Amino acid sequence: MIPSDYVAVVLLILGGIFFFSGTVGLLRFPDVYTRLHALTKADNVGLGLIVLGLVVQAESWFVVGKLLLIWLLVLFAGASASHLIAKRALHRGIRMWK
Amino acid sequence: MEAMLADTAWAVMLIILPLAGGITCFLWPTLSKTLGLITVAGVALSVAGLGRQMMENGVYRHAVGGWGAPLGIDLFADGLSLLMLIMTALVGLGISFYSRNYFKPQEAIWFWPIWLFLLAALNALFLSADIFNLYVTLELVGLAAVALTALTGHRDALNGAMRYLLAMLLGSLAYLLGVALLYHDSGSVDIVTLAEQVKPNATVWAALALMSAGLALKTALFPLSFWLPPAHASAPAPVSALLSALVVKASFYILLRLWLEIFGFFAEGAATLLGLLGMAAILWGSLQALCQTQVKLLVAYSTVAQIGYLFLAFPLASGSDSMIWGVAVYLAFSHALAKSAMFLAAGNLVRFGGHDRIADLDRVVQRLPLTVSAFALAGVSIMGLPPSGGFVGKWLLLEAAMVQGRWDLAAVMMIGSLLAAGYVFKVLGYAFTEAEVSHNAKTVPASMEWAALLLAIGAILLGFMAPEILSLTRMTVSSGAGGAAP
Amino acid sequence: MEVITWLEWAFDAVLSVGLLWLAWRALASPDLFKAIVLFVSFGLLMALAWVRLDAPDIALAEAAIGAGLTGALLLAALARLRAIAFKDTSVPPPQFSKPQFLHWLLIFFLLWLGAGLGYAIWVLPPYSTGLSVAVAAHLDASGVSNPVTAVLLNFRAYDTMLEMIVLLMALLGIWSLGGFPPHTDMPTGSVLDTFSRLLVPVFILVAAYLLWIGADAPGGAFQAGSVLGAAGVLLLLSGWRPRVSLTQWPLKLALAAGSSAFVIMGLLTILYEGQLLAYPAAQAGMLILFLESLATISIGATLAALFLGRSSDHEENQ
Amino acid sequence: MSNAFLYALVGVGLFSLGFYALIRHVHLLRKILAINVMGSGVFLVLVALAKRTGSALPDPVPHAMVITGIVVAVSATALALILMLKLFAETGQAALSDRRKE
Amino acid sequence: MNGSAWLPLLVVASALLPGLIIFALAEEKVYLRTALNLTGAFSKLLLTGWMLWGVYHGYQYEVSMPFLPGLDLVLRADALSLLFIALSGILWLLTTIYAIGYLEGSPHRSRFFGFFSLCVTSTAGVALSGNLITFLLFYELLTLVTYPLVVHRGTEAARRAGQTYLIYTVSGGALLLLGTVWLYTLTGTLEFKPQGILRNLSEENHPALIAVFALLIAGLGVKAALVPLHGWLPQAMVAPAPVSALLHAVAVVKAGTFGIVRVVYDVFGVDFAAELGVTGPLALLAAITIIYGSLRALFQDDLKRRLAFSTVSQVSYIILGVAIVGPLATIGGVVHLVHQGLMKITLFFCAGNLAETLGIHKIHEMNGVGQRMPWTMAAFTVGAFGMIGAPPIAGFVSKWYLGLGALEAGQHWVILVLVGSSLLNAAYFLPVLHRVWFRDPPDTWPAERDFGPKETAWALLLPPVITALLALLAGLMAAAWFSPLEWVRLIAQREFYQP
Repeated sequence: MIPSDYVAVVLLILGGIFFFSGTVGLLRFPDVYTRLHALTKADNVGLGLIVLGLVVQAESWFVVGKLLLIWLLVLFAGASASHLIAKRALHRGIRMWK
Repeated sequence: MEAMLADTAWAVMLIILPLAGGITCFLWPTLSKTLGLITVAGVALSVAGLGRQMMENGVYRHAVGGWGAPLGIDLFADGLSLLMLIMTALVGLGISFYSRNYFKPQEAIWFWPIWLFLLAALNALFLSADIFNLYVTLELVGLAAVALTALTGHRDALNGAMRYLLAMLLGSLAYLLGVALLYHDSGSVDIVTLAEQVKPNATVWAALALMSAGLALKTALFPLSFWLPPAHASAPAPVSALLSALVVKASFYILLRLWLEIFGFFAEGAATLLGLLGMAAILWGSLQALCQTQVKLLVAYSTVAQIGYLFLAFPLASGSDSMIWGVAVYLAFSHALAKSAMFLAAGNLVRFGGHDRIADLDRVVQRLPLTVSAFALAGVSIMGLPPSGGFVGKWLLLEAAMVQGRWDLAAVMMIGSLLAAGYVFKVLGYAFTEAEVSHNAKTVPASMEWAALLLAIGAILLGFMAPEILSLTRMTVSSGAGGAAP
Repeated sequence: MEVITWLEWAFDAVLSVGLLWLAWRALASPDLFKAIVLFVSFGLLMALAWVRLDAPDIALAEAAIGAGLTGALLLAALARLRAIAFKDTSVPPPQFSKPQFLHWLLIFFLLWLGAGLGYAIWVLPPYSTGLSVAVAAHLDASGVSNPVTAVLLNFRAYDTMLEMIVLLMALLGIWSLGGFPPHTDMPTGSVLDTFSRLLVPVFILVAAYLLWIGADAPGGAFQAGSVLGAAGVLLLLSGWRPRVSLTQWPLKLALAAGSSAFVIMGLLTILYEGQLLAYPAAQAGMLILFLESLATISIGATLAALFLGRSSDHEENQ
Repeated sequence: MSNAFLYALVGVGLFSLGFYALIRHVHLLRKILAINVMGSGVFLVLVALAKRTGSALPDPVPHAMVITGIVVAVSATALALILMLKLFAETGQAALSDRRKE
Repeated sequence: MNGSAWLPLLVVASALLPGLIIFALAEEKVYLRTALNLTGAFSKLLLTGWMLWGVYHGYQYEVSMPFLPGLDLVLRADALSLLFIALSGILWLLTTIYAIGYLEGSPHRSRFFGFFSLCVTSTAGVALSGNLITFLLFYELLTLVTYPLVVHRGTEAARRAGQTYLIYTVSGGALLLLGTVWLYTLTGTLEFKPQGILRNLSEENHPALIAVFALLIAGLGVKAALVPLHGWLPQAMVAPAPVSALLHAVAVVKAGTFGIVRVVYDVFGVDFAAELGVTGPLALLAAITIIYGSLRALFQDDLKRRLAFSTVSQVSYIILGVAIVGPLATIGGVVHLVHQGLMKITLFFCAGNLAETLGIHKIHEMNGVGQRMPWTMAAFTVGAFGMIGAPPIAGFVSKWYLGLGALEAGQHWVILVLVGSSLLNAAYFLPVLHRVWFRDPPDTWPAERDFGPKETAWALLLPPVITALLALLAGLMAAAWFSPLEWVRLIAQREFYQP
């Protein structure tokens, strides 16, 4: 297990923790807006850490580019999707939690 | 010219031509009517070319993509498939000739491309020797049939089409699972290699059960025939003729091909089950047809009954040599001609009277003599009365049943033909009565009446060509290495 | 035979249970919208399962078509269902049609069926190479190095030709029925516009990349086509409609491009090579790429048109 | 190698589950979902058993079959959806009606 | 094999072609239709005469066409078939003339005459068939073609009568088909040969052969109106008079009996059938039919129904003659085929005349009709006496030979049946004759149509008189060389009892 593997394992575990917290947030939060908040924030960071973990193990720069592109797209998609869902929920008249 | 004619791959033309025709009809809808008929005529010519080619050098085999059997897909045509191709071409010609002025303009632009794709899929199915390729062709045939059934958009048509689609998809998935099991058991999807490698173990039995159930559902064998009457009765006339004559026979042909090559050797038990279901289909279908009040429903239930006859070949084949499959294909051919003539005649009656209630069909025989005689001649073939193809088929089946001492089959066949006489004459009986009130009827174009009559006459003439056709069916792989034509 | 660690076993077990549970919940949930959402997530889990079974091509196709497009179609259909009915269909009509007695008979039959099939699979030999040896032997002659693309586009190209026709047939079926009922176009916010305006070029780029890489690595016509289709769906969702002049002639040509390419290729190969779809060995790779690109355009256009549902010439003779 | 059999059995499970739902449910949309689940089940069986080649590379032919199957499934689903919608527009309920309006 | 082998085909075509052309004819082309009908009838008579002369001198006329693998459609003219063809030829000509007169001005005549000619075609086919499969083909065709004639009137009663007609005849056809296929699987050939084809079959399938015989006789018995299967005949009387005259007195009923004669003589061979012990029950069944038919005829008030039941009983004479193993009984039975045809068609023609000119359908309305229509009633009387078996008329000849045959074969109970049935015939014909000649006519007839000086149209009057004359001649000139009796003697000597 060369040093880069150790770094990768640490990063992946951290990413896993962020994902786990995002899921807990999803289950525990009272209304749709806060759940959206939890999901997008935690999962994006988690994904970032996992992508970094993989980048460390990637063989060629081309693969690194693809991984970063994936992260960028998920970020972009997550943001606009949560915005649309929130707008639609407001439009449907779902009241905020407090 | 002779040499060029001899070696062109007619079989491939049979598939490429309708596909090209369908795509062109899709791209230029305005000329779809004439183009459609020309394409179908072209298909008929290529079937003739293939027939002549096979007469000279026997069984036809073509490795698509040049890769050979286990890896690539093979096109294979022996006597049985040639007969089915001839059937498709003839009935297709009749129906195309009929539907030139049956459909309203906005329906016609969709009818022709879908019909040509269906024709291509049928030809591909009858030529294919690869069970996964059969799945794809079956799916294409099914989707095209559903799209055509729902073409008019009426309530019953949509209902019938939906039920038909779900039944068709269920059948295809069961068939595909069977293909998966067979492939993973013996490592190939080509029928010839399968025939050599398949040994009766648990997986093969499961595959046999699944494929037979799936194909029986698509052929509407008795307990699984719930979807056929509403779909065939509510579809437009040429489409219900297509469905009853050709589409139902496609899945039967696959079951027959599988039984002939792979499963036949060790599946006696399943064969008797299929025979039992066939017998039940004959009785149930005929009885249901007897008590229908609408012509198209009556004819649809008659299809259910006549399919029962085809399945009687399975228990008989396990006993004697493989001549029985030739008889089954011959019966399918004569039923296709007769049933398409009957549905087209029923279509004329519905267009003429505005309704298809049997009780009010009177005075038709004076206004539509050709249509009623078409219905009568087709009825003769369905009943199996002497001069017709139906009679010859039933005679040969009866003979085989008697030789093997299968009295139950003989009895059911007799009862079946009696009930068939019942429901055919139920319709014809009303055609002769005198009605006081005269209907404000729309005239039926002569070409539509002649299409129905020519198909019915074909069904009768088939009776007189039995020896040639049956010698054709004996031209299978087993009949000699190079398949020298007898 | 590498050692299967208990971690992989655990993952497989969780994934299998997850698949079955999700499928059961999707099929049994009273609310249609929830059923569709669960079905989409089931599709994504299926993509994961394909990855576990070393089938990256299928994972791509499943994610794009199986989960993505089918989910979009289902959601659009549900929306249109509710638009027509104006009443909330969440109140389900009688969910189970058959009487109770049949219910248990059905369950018994299904258990018996499942057990029988399970046993049939269980007795299969643990090792059987199937056609993989034959494919590997002829791979270099097929013009591409990705075995799945080789099978799809060369060894069994005839299947793919018929399948292109199936796709076109589905569209014909929909247009012959007069297309989906009109979908009320909600005013789209600026975020969706920017989102789609930014993403569509990326989609097209990814599709081109998938098409190109298909020869050697997982990718190919279907995956690229489905990504193009997804781009089309995204555009349609964000309110963009093709100009009328565009929907007449060019759309039909695009739709029929793939299948007519195969048919013409078939004709040419019959005339020159004597065998249907037998590419000359030297140009096999180039011909396959040509076929794949046309197929991609055709699949993308067809999938988008499936979603749009209205036929162009349907309007003008309405 | 044995996870091939695990996924194959999951495939059979999905097939039976879908079959049950197809027969039991009245609403057409659920029937269409059931058909898709059954399709996924069959594809799972096909691909799972393709992993038994002993080498790292699985057997590519079932993979090609499944890709074709997926595309066929999506076209069948699209056709089923349009039929359901037209039936709903015509009869007011997205279910197969047994009685035939004379 | 000299002589033109195409003659049998020409005979069948001579009836088929006019039929097909008439179908296409418009309704108002009366003269063209009549011309076609008559030329067809005359050409058929000419061809039959030619073949009669040819067969008499030993020529063979046969034409065959492949139909099934191993089975051909064969048309062969032998002595027996020519007898039946001659009978149907003459009577077709007369009935056509009668039908033209009878159907004056009624609708759908093209359709009627088309099916009429097709019916005669199938009768010719039945007569000329050389093996059982060809016989079956034309036998079933006969059912198909006579159905539209039975329902020609178009009324609800006609439709229901047609329905019962179909139920009987189609199920009869099915039984015949079953028997034929079974026979084919047993013997491998269905050819009609003078001494039958079953002689060389081994012992153990004799029970099967008895079952086959039962099936064949049941199938043919429907059209030959044997007792349990005769239900359709009285009901089919609802058809117009020419139909009930030609079809139910000559074509359909005779096809059945002709079939039984073929089966007993040319398939089983009469001695082999006797060995099997099937001729006894057949004779018994025929006897029962004779008695039952006559009894039922007693109580019928409608004239045509009484004649129908009389047909049921008279036709069984032929079967009785066939079933009694012996040359004389055979001659009696087969010659009765011709005699009964002549006499019965006379009676039906007269019944048609009464219905058409005076509107009389019931026997109690026939008081004193002799004065009003003397010629018709004279023909009726000749026919009636012939039926009873009074000496000069043909009926006596066949009963005489039947009696002789019974004595020769030692079946004395048959004499009782013959005497009893003759008495019963007298019982149901004489009161009618008494009412016709010795009662004074009512002042007005139910629906009288006057035809000026003649009692009725000549087209309606001529045929019954001619057939009555023929019946008289057949009886008086029985010994002459050209009489039907001589021809039947030739048949018996050449075909049935090889020396």
